[in-house]
Order: sequence, then structure tokens, then C-alpha cells
Amino acid sequence: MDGIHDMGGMQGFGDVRVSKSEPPFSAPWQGKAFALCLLASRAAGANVHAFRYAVERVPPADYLASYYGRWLLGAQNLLADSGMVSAEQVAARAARLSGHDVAEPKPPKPHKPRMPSGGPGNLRRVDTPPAFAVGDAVHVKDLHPAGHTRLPRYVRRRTGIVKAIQPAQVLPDSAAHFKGEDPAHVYSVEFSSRELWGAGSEPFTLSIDLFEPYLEAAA
Amino acid sequence: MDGIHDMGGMQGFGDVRVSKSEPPFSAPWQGKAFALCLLASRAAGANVHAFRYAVERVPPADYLASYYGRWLLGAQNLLADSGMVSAEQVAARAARLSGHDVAEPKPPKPHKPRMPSGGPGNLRRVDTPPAFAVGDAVHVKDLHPAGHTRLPRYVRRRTGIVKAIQPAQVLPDSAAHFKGEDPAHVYSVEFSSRELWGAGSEPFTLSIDLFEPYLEAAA
Amino acid sequence: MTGAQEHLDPALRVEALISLLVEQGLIDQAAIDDLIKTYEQSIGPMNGAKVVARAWTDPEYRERLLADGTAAIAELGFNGQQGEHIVVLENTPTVHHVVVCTLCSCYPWPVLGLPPSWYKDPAYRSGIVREPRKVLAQLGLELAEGTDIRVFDSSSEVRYMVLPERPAGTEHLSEEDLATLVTRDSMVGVAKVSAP
Amino acid sequence: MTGAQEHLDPALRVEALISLLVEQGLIDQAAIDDLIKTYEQSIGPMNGAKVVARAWTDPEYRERLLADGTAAIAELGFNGQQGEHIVVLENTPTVHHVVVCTLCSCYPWPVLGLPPSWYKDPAYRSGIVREPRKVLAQLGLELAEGTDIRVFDSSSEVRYMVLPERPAGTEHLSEEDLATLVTRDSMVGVAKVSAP
Repeated sequence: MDGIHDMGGMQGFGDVRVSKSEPPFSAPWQGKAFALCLLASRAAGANVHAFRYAVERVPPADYLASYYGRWLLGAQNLLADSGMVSAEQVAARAARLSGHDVAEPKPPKPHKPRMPSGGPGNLRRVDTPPAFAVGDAVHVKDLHPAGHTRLPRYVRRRTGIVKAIQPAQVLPDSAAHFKGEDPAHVYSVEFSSRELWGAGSEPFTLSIDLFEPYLEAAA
Repeated sequence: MDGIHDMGGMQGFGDVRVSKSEPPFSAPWQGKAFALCLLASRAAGANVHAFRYAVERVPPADYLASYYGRWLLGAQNLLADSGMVSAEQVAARAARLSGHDVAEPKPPKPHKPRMPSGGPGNLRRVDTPPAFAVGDAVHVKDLHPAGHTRLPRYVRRRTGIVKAIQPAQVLPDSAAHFKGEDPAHVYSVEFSSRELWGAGSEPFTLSIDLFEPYLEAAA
Repeated sequence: MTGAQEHLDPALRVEALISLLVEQGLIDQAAIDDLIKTYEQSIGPMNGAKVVARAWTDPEYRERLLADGTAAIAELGFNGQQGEHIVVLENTPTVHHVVVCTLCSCYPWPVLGLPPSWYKDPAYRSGIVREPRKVLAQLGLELAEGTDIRVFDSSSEVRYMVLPERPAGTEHLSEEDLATLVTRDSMVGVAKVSAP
Repeated sequence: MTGAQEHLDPALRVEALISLLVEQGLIDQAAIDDLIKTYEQSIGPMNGAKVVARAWTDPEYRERLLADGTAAIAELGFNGQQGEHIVVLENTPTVHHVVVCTLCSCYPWPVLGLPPSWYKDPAYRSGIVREPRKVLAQLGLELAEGTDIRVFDSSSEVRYMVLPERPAGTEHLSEEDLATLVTRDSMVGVAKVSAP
């Protein structure tokens, strides 16, 4: 989905604010949120892609409000998706914890998704040889899937050069929806800043890891 | 600028909420905000492009929070740009209006921009003939100006057909910065949904008015 | 900008801005009141409805309206800010136009007044140029299979107004009665007009 | 989602979620406490600093690190979640690498711990892939004219860590002393390492 999370190259967010050193969690609730999200994600299928997609679906204004805030809303989406906990249960429990004597709704019916897995983690063996070699010019397809993808808008329709072939991996576009692992070759593709942002841009290169289904041979 | 305002085709904002009838202003402050913004914009140079650009620079989270809220922050940007009112003055005045006895800062030094104008409004005569004719295939340039533009991301690098030549107009990209009117021909360009969003999209056409400097002849 | 300024209640921010600008003599309170009154009472979709009713009952007016919207609309006395050049798009049983401004909230004020909240909402601005059929359905309009959908993004100073189809069974109605049927939503292209 | 749910204080939302999941036996409180403790105490940039100091003092280790980051890092006992495949990028006087995750907040946890707030901030995520020189300057790093800047966007499960330049004047320092000089920011590529 082309959501608020896909912010590479967006403007208007202001200057980056430095923090030379900071604790891992700047408030106790953030540590709890981090741990809860990891554990909830494990309980809901240990699918990092599904968790990312759940965070991407947080409404944009809430997404921008705070980091662990959007993680929590993402975890809640993920738990609701699999029928483990409903949003209504969370609201009711929060009210009760705040001292309000509200009724708690019936829990939803769990329908935890199952997906056959080729093993732990995301690195996989792919028996077909890679379609592209280091040095090849590749063109990024203009894909606009409704669901999860790791193909950001700012590289679509651009042409770059394969600089490295990375280990093949579970395809996020499929796995995030528990549709299967569909392992694919992954390429580090390098683009000139001019190709991404036009003639007036700062000179630099941008390297990004793109899954084989995102790419085609450059014309 | 590629800001939060450039949201054509973004996903994740949820369903559109219907309002079969609603008053022009749903609260008194909104009417005041509307009138204030129009009048402040007139006082700051009567430049609708500068006002739009001022709204585009509102931080994304504030931009999404409310419509007249972002108009007010935009008006405040515009007034600050021309040294008419500073953000600090607004904060101090708001505090005083809330009953806090704070000191008011010195007003800034006004430096109201001046721009020679070819007349009222935005329609202009352009003596050079239009570069494109109805029926021509045109390709949208991949421009990424740091400032104001009316070329949204979702049509860049796409090819469409000129369906109408509209009256020539002040170029927003220049005028928003008080750099001059630079009048340009304007074309209604039609794109297929497939060209914009790929093979799986709903079938429809999208027409958008594009200024001549945004376009080149399709290859 | 400090946090304090960022998080002012807009109802307070507007009072502060008005207070400062009035004090400097840059604006006056009467002008504020006039503008509010004008857009609350005189400029609104009742204007566009008169244009539509005239076009439905006067074939020559309809032709002028489609050929030069600005001039034909001015014949009824409507013009001004955000209406420098108005193009009228005619909906038919097979072709459906719908209007948006993805970049801000451009809207033909002289004929429709100020836009409703859904028109200014990110959900509409982002969605109608990508999935118009789905978004129109959310707004209550289910278009027939095969309808030629044409979305217009108002990115220049051209303003678009939709001329909706005249509903069947209204042959006996006067121009004045017809005008009362024409809704704001039908002139943006997110609804059809129904017979009474 | 109702408004009430949308606007819960996150500190309350997390308590509600924990309470519900613990009650259902889906998670346990001890696991929460363990995770917090691990990322507060055991996993952090002090791990990456040891890798860097080793690479600075052991040329053969440096070669292994650049050839197969994951294996060389595992030699020092660091591996696990968000570190399945780590690629090390070597900064030199003429080539400067900097790492981002534009789509979320991917970061090499086993060597750097959890990312700092600026890394997760929209300003960094949006800006570093478009105006890296300007963003690095905001973070306090002014790069020499002509530096070959290479930005890496972590969009797959590959994780990137920067091997910063060893500062001049540190020839006499031990590996342990060198490790204390290596900052988190230098291993993301937004700072250089300074001599003490």
C-alpha cells in the first residue's frame, strides 16, 4: 500500500533533531510497548512482515504521533486480524484499568493464520538462478499493490545498477498476508540521485534491496 | 515540495465519511478562520499561490489534524514570511487572551514582498503559441522542485493525451515565491488509470490541468 | 515554532491572529463579519442549482453553458473569487464526471459555495483519483457496470462543475421547482439527482 | 475503530494489551521483563563498538568482516533477531556510507541495539535519501566537498552497519580503549569517530 509509512523523499518534516545519547526507552511504557509488540507478534504467527503491514495500516495522523504509539496500534491490528483480541476489548480493559466499571465485550473467535514455513527467519534457498547479475541495469516496475510491499514509491519507474546479490528471502508482499513465503532473489540496486530526484539534486548514490519480482531488465 | 498535501493516490486514510448536508462552518471559529485567512492573504500580497505554499509547509501531523487548523497555521506562516506578524507574537497574544500576563515580543520588521502583476486574478495572455495541441501525447517531466508546484507526484513520468487547452495562467511555481508571474499555457491532460496505477486498477480516466513547463512531447 | 505554538487550540489561535491584525490596522472586524455572512447566506450550492435547472429547461442555455461555463454562469449573476474560469462537465447515462482537488481544496465557490468536509478530507482527496468506483460507493453512489468514469483533478485555476442528468419524471416541473432538487453532491459528481 | 480507542494514551493502551494477553496465557510478564532488560543492558552499540575496534586492530578480522559481516560478527558472540544477514560498509576518507530504513525502522539490533529516536523520525527517514548532505549537517557532520556519499535504504532483511574510519592519533590505544571511542552514530554513518 502507498501509505504514510512510504516517506522516502517526502518533504516538510522539518530538521532532524539530534540526540547524542538517549536510553533505549525514554519512558517505562515504551519498554513495555516494545516487549509487548515482539511477544504479541510471536503469538500471532511470528511474521515480521505481517507486523510491519499492521503498523502501516495505522491511520496516518496516529502513525505520525509517536513511534511506540504506532507500534501498539499495529500490534492491536495484528491481534484483531487473527481474532486474538478485539479493539473493543482493549478499549474496555483500558477503561477498567482507569477505574471505570464498564462491561467487557466477548472475546472474538480466534482464527490464527497458518502459513507453511521453510524454516526460521527469512533467508531461503531459491533453486532457480538469479535473473540479474552484478552490473546489470534494471528498471523498477511501477507496482501499486493494495497490500504490503517493500518497494517504495521513490524508486518505482527508475533505472539502476545491480551492485550485489543478497541472500534470497521470503517475499514480504506474500508473507505479510500469510499467503506463503514465495522466496525470491534480492538485489542491492544502486541509483544516482539524479535518476531519483532530477538534475538539481545533491550528488550521491542510493542503494536499496529489491526483490526480483519488483524488477525487469532495463530497456 | 513533495509534502503531505500531495496525497493523490495515497492509501490508508480510511473510508470517506458522508455528510449529506452541513453548514458552511461547523463552529464559529471556523468561519472566523476562513475570513481571517482570506483577509490576511490579501494583506500579505493577494497571492493565492503563496497562501497554498504556506499551508503546504504546515508540519504533516498538524496538517492532518484539521482543515481550518492548517489554514490558520498557513496564514501564520504567510504573515511570518512577510514580517507582518511573528509566531512568537501569536503565542504571546493567545496567552494574554487566555488570561496569562505574559510580555508581548517586539513585532518583526515588515518586508512585504512585491511582485509586478499583469492584472487581477490568474488568467493571462501568452503571446507564444501553445507547444502542444489537442490530441497530442505528452509526457510529464519528473520535476522535484523544493518549493511550490501544482504538479503532483502521481502523474510524474506518466504519458497522457491533451484533451483541452485552458486559458494561460500565472505559473504557481514562480508566483508562490513572489518571483514573478511567468504566465504559461495550461493543458487538460487525460491519463488512463492503467498508466497511473497499473494493470489491476479500476478502469477510468483522470484529467488534470498541467502547466506547459511540466510537459514534454511523448517519445 | 515552539511546542506551545504548535499546540494552540485553533479557536484561540484565530482570536490571537485577528486581535493582532486588527490592532495593526491590516484587517477590520467588519470585513470578517461580511465574509462569514456572505459564505453562510449568499454563496452556496443554491446558485449552482439555478444554473443546472436553467440548463435542463433551456437547450440554448445548456449549449452556452457547456461551450463557455464562465460566461453562461455570469448570465445568472454568479462570478467572483475561485470562479475565474469555470468548465461545466455534463453527466449522461454512460459518462460520469467527478471532481476533486488532490493538492488542496479548489472548488467553484461562486456556484457551490465552500466545499463540504468530505471534499477536503484526505480520504476523498487521496482515494477518488485511484479507486473512484469504490469511493463513490462509500458516498452512496453505485454506478452501472461499464460507466465511463472521468475524474477531474483541479490543479490549476480552472474550476469544474458537474451538470448532472435530469431525472426522469420531472417533465412537468418548473425551472424553480427543478432547482430545489439539485444537490451540492450532484454538482461535484458524487451523487445523481432524484425525482421528488 | 471508535474515537475512544484511537485516542487512548499509549501508556494505558499497553497496560490494557498486556493485561488481556497475560490473562489469555498468550504471553507472560517474565518474558516482557526479560526483553526490556536485554535491550536496556545487554544489546546495544557497545557490541558494535567491539566489532569496530577489532577490525581496526586486526587486519585479517577486518577482511573477514567486510567479506561476510554476519560470520565475523558472530565470532564475537553477536547474532540474533534483526541480524540474520549483516553487511558491513567501510567508510574511508573519500567514501561515506550512511544507513536508513525509509519504510519503517530496520536496524542491526545485535550490534547496535534499538535505534535512537532520530533514526525512527520522519525527518530522517524522508530526508536522508533525498538530501543526505543537508541532513548529515543537521546531525552535526559536515562532509568534505567531493565526498562520495552512498546512502543505504534497508528495505529487505539485510542489515547494514558502518565501519567508521579509525581516527588519527589513536595508534597507541588498545582494542579495549578504541572500543570506548566508537559511537552509535558513527556505525549508522551520521558521525565520524574522534580521537580522545
